[in-house]
Order: sequence, then structure tokens, then C-alpha cells
Amino acid sequence: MIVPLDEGIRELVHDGDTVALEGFTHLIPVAAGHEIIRQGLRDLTLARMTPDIVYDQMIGAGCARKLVFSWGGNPGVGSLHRFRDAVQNGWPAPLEIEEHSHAGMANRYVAGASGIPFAVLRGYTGTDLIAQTPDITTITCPFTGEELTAVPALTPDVAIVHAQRADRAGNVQLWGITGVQKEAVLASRRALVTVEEVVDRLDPVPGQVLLPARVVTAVAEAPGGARPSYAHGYYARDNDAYQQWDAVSRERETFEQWLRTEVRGNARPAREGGRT
Amino acid sequence: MIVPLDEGIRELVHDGDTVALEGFTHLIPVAAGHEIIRQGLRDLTLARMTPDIVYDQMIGAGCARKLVFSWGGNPGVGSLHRFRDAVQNGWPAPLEIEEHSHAGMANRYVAGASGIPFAVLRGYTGTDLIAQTPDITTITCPFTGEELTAVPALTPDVAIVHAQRADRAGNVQLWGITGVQKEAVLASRRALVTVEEVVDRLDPVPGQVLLPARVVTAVAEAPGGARPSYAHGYYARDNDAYQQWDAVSRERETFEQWLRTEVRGNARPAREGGRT
Amino acid sequence: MTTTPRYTADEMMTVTAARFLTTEMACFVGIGLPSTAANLARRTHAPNLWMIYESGTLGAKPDTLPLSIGDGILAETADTVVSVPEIFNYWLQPGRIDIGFLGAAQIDRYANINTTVIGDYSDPKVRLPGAGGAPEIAASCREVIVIVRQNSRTFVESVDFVTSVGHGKGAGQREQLGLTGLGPTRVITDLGVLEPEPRTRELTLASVHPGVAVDDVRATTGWELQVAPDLAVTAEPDEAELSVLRSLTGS
Amino acid sequence: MTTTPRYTADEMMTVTAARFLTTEMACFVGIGLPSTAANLARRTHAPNLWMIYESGTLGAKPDTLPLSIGDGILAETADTVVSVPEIFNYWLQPGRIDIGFLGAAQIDRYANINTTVIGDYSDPKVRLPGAGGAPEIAASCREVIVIVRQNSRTFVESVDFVTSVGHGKGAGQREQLGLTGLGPTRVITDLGVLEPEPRTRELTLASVHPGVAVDDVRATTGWELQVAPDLAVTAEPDEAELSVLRSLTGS
Repeated sequence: MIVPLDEGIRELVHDGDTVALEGFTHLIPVAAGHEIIRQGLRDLTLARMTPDIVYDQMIGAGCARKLVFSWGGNPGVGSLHRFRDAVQNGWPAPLEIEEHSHAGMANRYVAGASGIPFAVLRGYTGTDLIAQTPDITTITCPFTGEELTAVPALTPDVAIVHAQRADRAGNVQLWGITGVQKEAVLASRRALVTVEEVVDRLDPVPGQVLLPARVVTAVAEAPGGARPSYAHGYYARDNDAYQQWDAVSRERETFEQWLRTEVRGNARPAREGGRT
Repeated sequence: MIVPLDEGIRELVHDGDTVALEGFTHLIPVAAGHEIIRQGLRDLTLARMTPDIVYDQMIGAGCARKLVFSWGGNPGVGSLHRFRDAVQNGWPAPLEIEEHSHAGMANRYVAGASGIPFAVLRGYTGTDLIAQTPDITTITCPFTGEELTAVPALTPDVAIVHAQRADRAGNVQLWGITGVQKEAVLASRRALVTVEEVVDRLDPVPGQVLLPARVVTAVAEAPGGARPSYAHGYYARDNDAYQQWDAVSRERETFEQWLRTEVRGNARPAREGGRT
Repeated sequence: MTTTPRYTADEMMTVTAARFLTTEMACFVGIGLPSTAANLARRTHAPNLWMIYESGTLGAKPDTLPLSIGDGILAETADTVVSVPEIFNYWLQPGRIDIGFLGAAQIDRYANINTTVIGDYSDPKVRLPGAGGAPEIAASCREVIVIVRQNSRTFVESVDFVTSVGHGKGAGQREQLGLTGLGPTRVITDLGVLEPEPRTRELTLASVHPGVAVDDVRATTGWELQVAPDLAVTAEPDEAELSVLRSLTGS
Repeated sequence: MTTTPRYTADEMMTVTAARFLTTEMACFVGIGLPSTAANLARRTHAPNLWMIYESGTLGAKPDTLPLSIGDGILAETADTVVSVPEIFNYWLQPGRIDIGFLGAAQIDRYANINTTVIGDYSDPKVRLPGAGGAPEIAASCREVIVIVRQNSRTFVESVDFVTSVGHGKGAGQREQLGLTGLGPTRVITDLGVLEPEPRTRELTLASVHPGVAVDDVRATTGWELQVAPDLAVTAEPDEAELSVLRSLTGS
């Protein structure tokens, strides 16, 4: 249940998988994303509502074949340059995209978590997303005749999320902004959770989401594993790092330099995850 | 915002309304139900997943024209005699019934809370409920062709729930088993919340549901207003009262005697609600 | 001189039901006999039984038997409490629950269950509480165990109302209806244990409790009851089981 | 000798936007200019403005400007934090939000908004972040206010991609599409305020900021801009507004 991060990635994530590293600004599983880069995984379909800099890094490192998303940017800063370079120039590899709105993606996870093949919402109507994304269609209410929108369930092979704490049995506790993480875990076949710490006992916290151990495949300790995003109650968002990413990522050369020194040459998060 | 209970009922509930007094074993709005009886409201459509003794009392008192529900019983004890008498013998008035499963009712509230006209679930398939309840139909997944079940949104005129606390602005806080109360409030046009106490400040509690003041039409203080059910952190379930109800309710005479002495002749809960 | 039996028929039934639960299973628990059996199992051979009550309590560990599915002790001792929509949509519907425990007012030879009405729906002889969570528990749990006292009013040729589908009209019907779980795999009564015959799915007597004759079971069954070729006699409750059970029920 | 202007064009824009928010309104706040304007309003004339960020924070009261829609300060100061599915399904979709604040990379004469791509979708000149919550904010909030700096790259005859529907192809189109909210009722720029002409729904210049000529606005608009017969001059920011705004932005 509790495994080192590198082992967790090796066991749960395989080339060609659909992988959802979720986290809505808060608790982004960055250490896990870097371990995926280090292990050289390829042809992944990356799903996430808000791909930000860790997906930019994974795309730039050549892990991704496709991105399923609803908003891809550097929050509060601007665009993602590696994402742009992949979409606009096919570097380092062409990137297929499947694009939704937040409401659509959230409901796709909800349908997946609920074990039903689609979700119904008021959304997308009149937008050009419908023409570009095959997975958006209309559905008629059988009672009122009203036309609404349907999107298919999103059921990744593996969900990866970061949380504040787990106990030794693998029950996971997260709080603060909890985003769509519960739904992503429940919608996926497998789930890896990185945590700030493994504790003996999970004392209840207001606003917590608890993921029972039986829906978690593996837990890896990765203190600081959400940096430069934040872990409510542990450390704050490193806003400077987000600003700095803009410069690092703008050119392929500076990005590759960063990749060599900060990720490939640095297995620290993985080792930390293993040392409990 | 904060009103006496009798005023809250008078302003929000009218003859002929569809009313949902929700509460899943815990936090049942009994004081509000008794005030509805005292005010002699008629022709109500009563909606609730688990109509128990307070609905038995309201039905016996002649408030209801129709019951929309999924399980009608005295939890842990047995059947509801006033409900049975209404269904089997039309006493004191015929009672139309519209019957669902829990999964169906919960999803009907979810659809109502979500502002969409129907919900999709795996449910009812192969059961005789489909033939008896017009509001159950099939729907085909536009992506997989799979056939699922659809139920229409439930959107009561007024939801009535009981909670532990509200602040003076009308924000409501409940915790413990929170059931379907949030969805019932959000699905309804108006909402009345009775509370154990009105406080200056709602300190967060693990597992809480918070209903922002803007979705609550009125709050009435009604300490003990969930008895004989319970209010987590305030008082325990009076299991004896549930047992005793079986005897009280079995015959029309003993029921009417109870109604005279315990409800009609006793406006205590309403007055308590007003005295803050 | 007659000897006092060491245990009652209800105790025999409850202990038998408890034995079918294994530790680590996720079990959707209804109130009454199912709750007693599940709590007994958790206190004896299945300490990690994960009990779910439809009120939203996941992993409840009550230290006394709750009277209702929403008692405070369930919320206080649960791993977490979720909303009622969530318990049905995120936990039951996707097939995350191993065992569903159901009772019945009527049950037929294909383990279809009635908890709605005796007689005609629109002019009932007896109006019962209704469906609750049962139709979807019967549909979506990986397996269903039914616990019910055996008598000819309950074990009927044909139920007056199908509240929860067992095996429908027989083999293949659950698949045809798209029901994801296996349906009722055992019906445990105060006289014995019935199991669907693998080919036909008809409820067949698999074991009798000690001291019960096959004819006693036949006499209380509303259809011509088939008996398994390898009919067993249920093992008696042991002292530990009885002592824990009695401490739970206060008897 | 030139005088230093008392305020910048961005400050004029932000203050103007803030003034359209009234206390007690529920406002769905995007990051950047919308967040600055909403926080300014809450600190001046609209102390009970109920700010919602799409990360799930209901009633956030941050004491500093958040850099992202999910900063910790939003969760810490909120009335309550809900999941992302809930914020969209229970709060935005049913029309519980009075005002949605949106930005734009391109906007056309009917206030349709592009935040997806410049150029062709499959071979873009510039790939932008995409939709986020915007399509449903534009559809379901009772009203939408757009804040965007005015220039001819942004104010175009026709957007390259409709990410969020404003007034479609003109009057009646929102109703035809079944969109429940009123759509964009105001577009606030660094030059003035545009509003849909009531009959045609075409964006029309309603006011210019002090010192801005109508021709300046025309020159930065990609369609032949109509001017309201009662064109106003926007009121200048007062000292209190500027002082609060500068304390927020640290300028």
C-alpha cells in the first residue's frame, strides 16, 4: 500500500495509458509528474481540467501523445510555452488535443465515478467546441422534450493526486480546495496518491475529503510533492516559481537545460518518497 | 431572515404546495411538521425519501393529498399505521402515492439542485415500480447505446430541514449524517430551516454542510425541533418514542387523542422558535 | 424431561449469515437482521468488514447495535460520512460493494423480493414500507444475501410486487436486464440456507439447520422446493458466536 | 509642462467595472482584472459582494489579491468550499449567480468571446489557454460583464473561435439556443464602456472614459462602431477608489 514514489509510478503507469494528474491549483502532484518524466514514459494521454506547468513539463519532455483538458495555462501568469510549441510546431512530438469546458470535464469525471457512461449538463451550446470535440452531443429530456448536452464518462487508467496525509492503511485525507480529485480517483481504474506525510491516525479536519483505502491502489510519501503549488496547512504557493517558469519554458534550450538539471539529474522526490 | 416558526410556516407554506421535509433519520424537522398540522394546511404533496412518524402524523391529520417517497416506515420498528390507513382505507382522506427507490429520489433532488430537468442512473430495471410510477423511463446513452434509467427533477415549492446552527445572517450549518438536505434545499423554490440555535459565528465542524444564507428563505429557532429524532452534538435519538408511536398510531382514536393533546393543544415549539 | 435448546432459530440464522461475511469485504447493511449479522461478523472472524449504511456512513464501527440506518453512533465511528446521493451514485452504482444484505416480505423461487405491497398495488391488503435502497442494492452489489424467516406467507410461488429483482424469471435474465451484480447467491432463513441452482437459478435447499427436517422446509415454501444433491447440515453456532451475539442483542 | 495623469487607463477600467457590482450580488470571479475589480468593489461600496471562484470557494473574502483562482487565502476566508463539480452543477448551472466576470482574447460585435485559439483551430497561429469555466459562465450567469483592453487585435469583426457565446448572431439568438442568462450586458475597456443595443444586441459605445475621443475607440474596434445617442463620459475614479485599488495591486 505505502510504496516509494518511483515504485508506485513503475507499477501503476504504463506507456500508452490515460493518466489524470488532478489538482485544481492546490495539491498538484508535481513530484509524481517529474517521476513520470524520469521514467521516460511515452504515448500517455494526459487528462486534466487545468493542465499547468507540470503538464507543460511532461509535454515538453515528450511523455504525451494527447491532452484532454479544459484550460491549459500558467495560472495568473499566461500561456504554457511547451504546450504551445507542441500544438503549434509538433515539438518534441505532435500533441493531439481533446478540448472541453470545465463544466464538461467535471461532469465527465462525475459520470466515471458514478459508473454510468455519460453525463448531462447545460453546456457548450452555441460554442465552436462542439465542432472540434467529437465527444460532445445533445440529448433530449424524456419528460420535457428540452434539449441538453451530453458528454461521455472519463475513466482514466490511472489517477494521480496529491494529498496532505494518509494513514498506514492507505486511507487518504485532503482539505482546502479539494477540486475534482475525489471524482478523478473514483473514475479511474487505478489510483496513486502522493502525500505530505503518512501518519498513525487521521484526525478529522473541517472541509476534508477522505478517500477510503479501498479506492486507492498505492500511496507514496512525497513531502513537498505539490511544489510549486501548495498544500493547505503545510506550505504556500510559490508564486515566483510560476512567474519564473514563463522564462524557463519560453525557449527549447532553456527548458531542456532545466529538465536535465532539475528533473532528470534529480531523483530527490522519489527517494524522499521512499524514505519514511 | 430569522423568524418565529409559526410565521415561517405561514409565509412559506401554502395549501396545495409540494413540500419536502427532509432528513435521513437524523435532523428530522418534526417541530415544523407539527406547526403545519396546527396551521391546518391542506392538499399538500409531501415529498421525502424516508417518510417516518412526522409524515405519519401529517397524513393522519389530513394535511396531505399525495406522498412522493421511496421508503415509508417507522425505522427499526415497523410500518406506519396512519400512512397505511390512508392508503388502504382513504382515512382521513385518500392519499395518492408516487413511489421511487432511494437512488431514484436522491437523483431527482440532484437534478433539481442542478437546474436540469432529469437525472440518469442505473436503477429500477426489472422492477414493478416502473409500471406504477409514470415518472420512470429509459434513456439511451448517445455514446455507447447502452440503455439506462431517467427520472425527472424534483423541484418542491418549499424545502423544510432542521440543522444544528445558523448565524444571524441566515447561514446554516449541519453535520453528522447530512443526507439529502443540501440537494432538497437547492432543488426547492423556497427553503425554511429550523435550527437548534442561532449563534454569532459558525465555527467550522468536520463533516459540515454549510447552506449559504442566499439559498435559505427563512430560519426559525426551534430547540429540540428534531425530537424524537436527533441532532448530532445536541441530543440523542429517542428510540422509545419511535417504539411508542406504534401503539399511539395503531388506532384512529388514540391517534386523534394524541393529536389533540400533543400538537393542536401545544404550540410550544412555535413559541420557542420565536423567543430568541 | 425436555432440554432447553442451546440457541434460538433466529440466533442460528444470524450466525449463519455472519459466517458468509469475510474480513475486508464491503457490505451494504440494512437495519434489523442484516445489521445484527454484519456486526456479529465484525466482532468475530471479520474485524475489517467495511460496513456501509445507506445514510452515508462508510466504514461504520458501532459499539452497539443501531436501531436505525442513521443512528448517531454510525456517523461517529465511520471512516467518513458522505451525502445520500453520493452513497448511491459513487459507491453502490459502480459496483464497489461486495455484499448487499436484504430482507423480504415476500420472496419467490427466483429470489425476487417484495417489500412494497401485499395484494393489489392500487387496493392493497397490506401496504409495506416500499423500496428504499433495495432495488439498486439488489442490482449493483457484487452479491446479495437475503435474510428472512421462512414461512409460507413469505416464500411464495410468485411475489405480489417485484420491488427488487433477484433472478427474474430464471437463468440469463439478470444479464438480459443489464444488472451488473450476481444477484442473490444465498437466502438464509431460520430453517436453512437456499441457493440458486447454478443452471436454472431456482432457489434450492442447500443446507438445513440442525434439527430441521427437509419436510419442515418444504411445508413452509410456496413452491415445490428442490433439494441440492449434496444437502448439508449447517454447523451449529459456537459459544463465542453466541456470546458475542447475545451481548449485541442484549438477550 | 505636462501634468502626470491622476490615474492610469487600467485603473479607470478597473474602477468602472467595480462600480457595476452592488453589495449582496453573487459574482463569479475570474483571475486578473475581474478579480481586482471585484475585490475593489467589496472593499468600497459593496462589502457584502459574494465572490465565487471556480475552484469551489463560495463567499471568499481574501485580504490580498489572489494570483490564481485557487489560492489558499480563498479557501481560508470562504463561507464554505465545495467541490469543482458542485460549483458548476449546483451553483452556476441553475442560475444562482448574478454576475459573471470574463476576459477575452478576441471579442466581436455581438460580444462573442474567443479564449481558445488565434487562427485556424487545427493549425493555430497562437494557441490560447482555452475555455475553462467561461462557456457556462457566459451561458448561465444572470448577466455577464467583460473586462478587456481595447485594441483592434482584440475587438474584431468576427472571432476566430466562439469559446463563449455572447449574443450569437444578434437579437433572439440566446433565447433560440436556450441560454438562460442575459449574456454580456457590458464590456468595460480602458477606453470606455460598450453595451448591447437593446434591439439588435450589437455592442455600442455607451460611455467614454475622460480624455478619450470617440474616434480613439472607433480606431481600435474592428467593426464600424455605433455610438449611443446619449453617449456619456465615465465618472473619474475618486480618491478612495484609487487608494484602495493601489493598496490591492501594490502600485
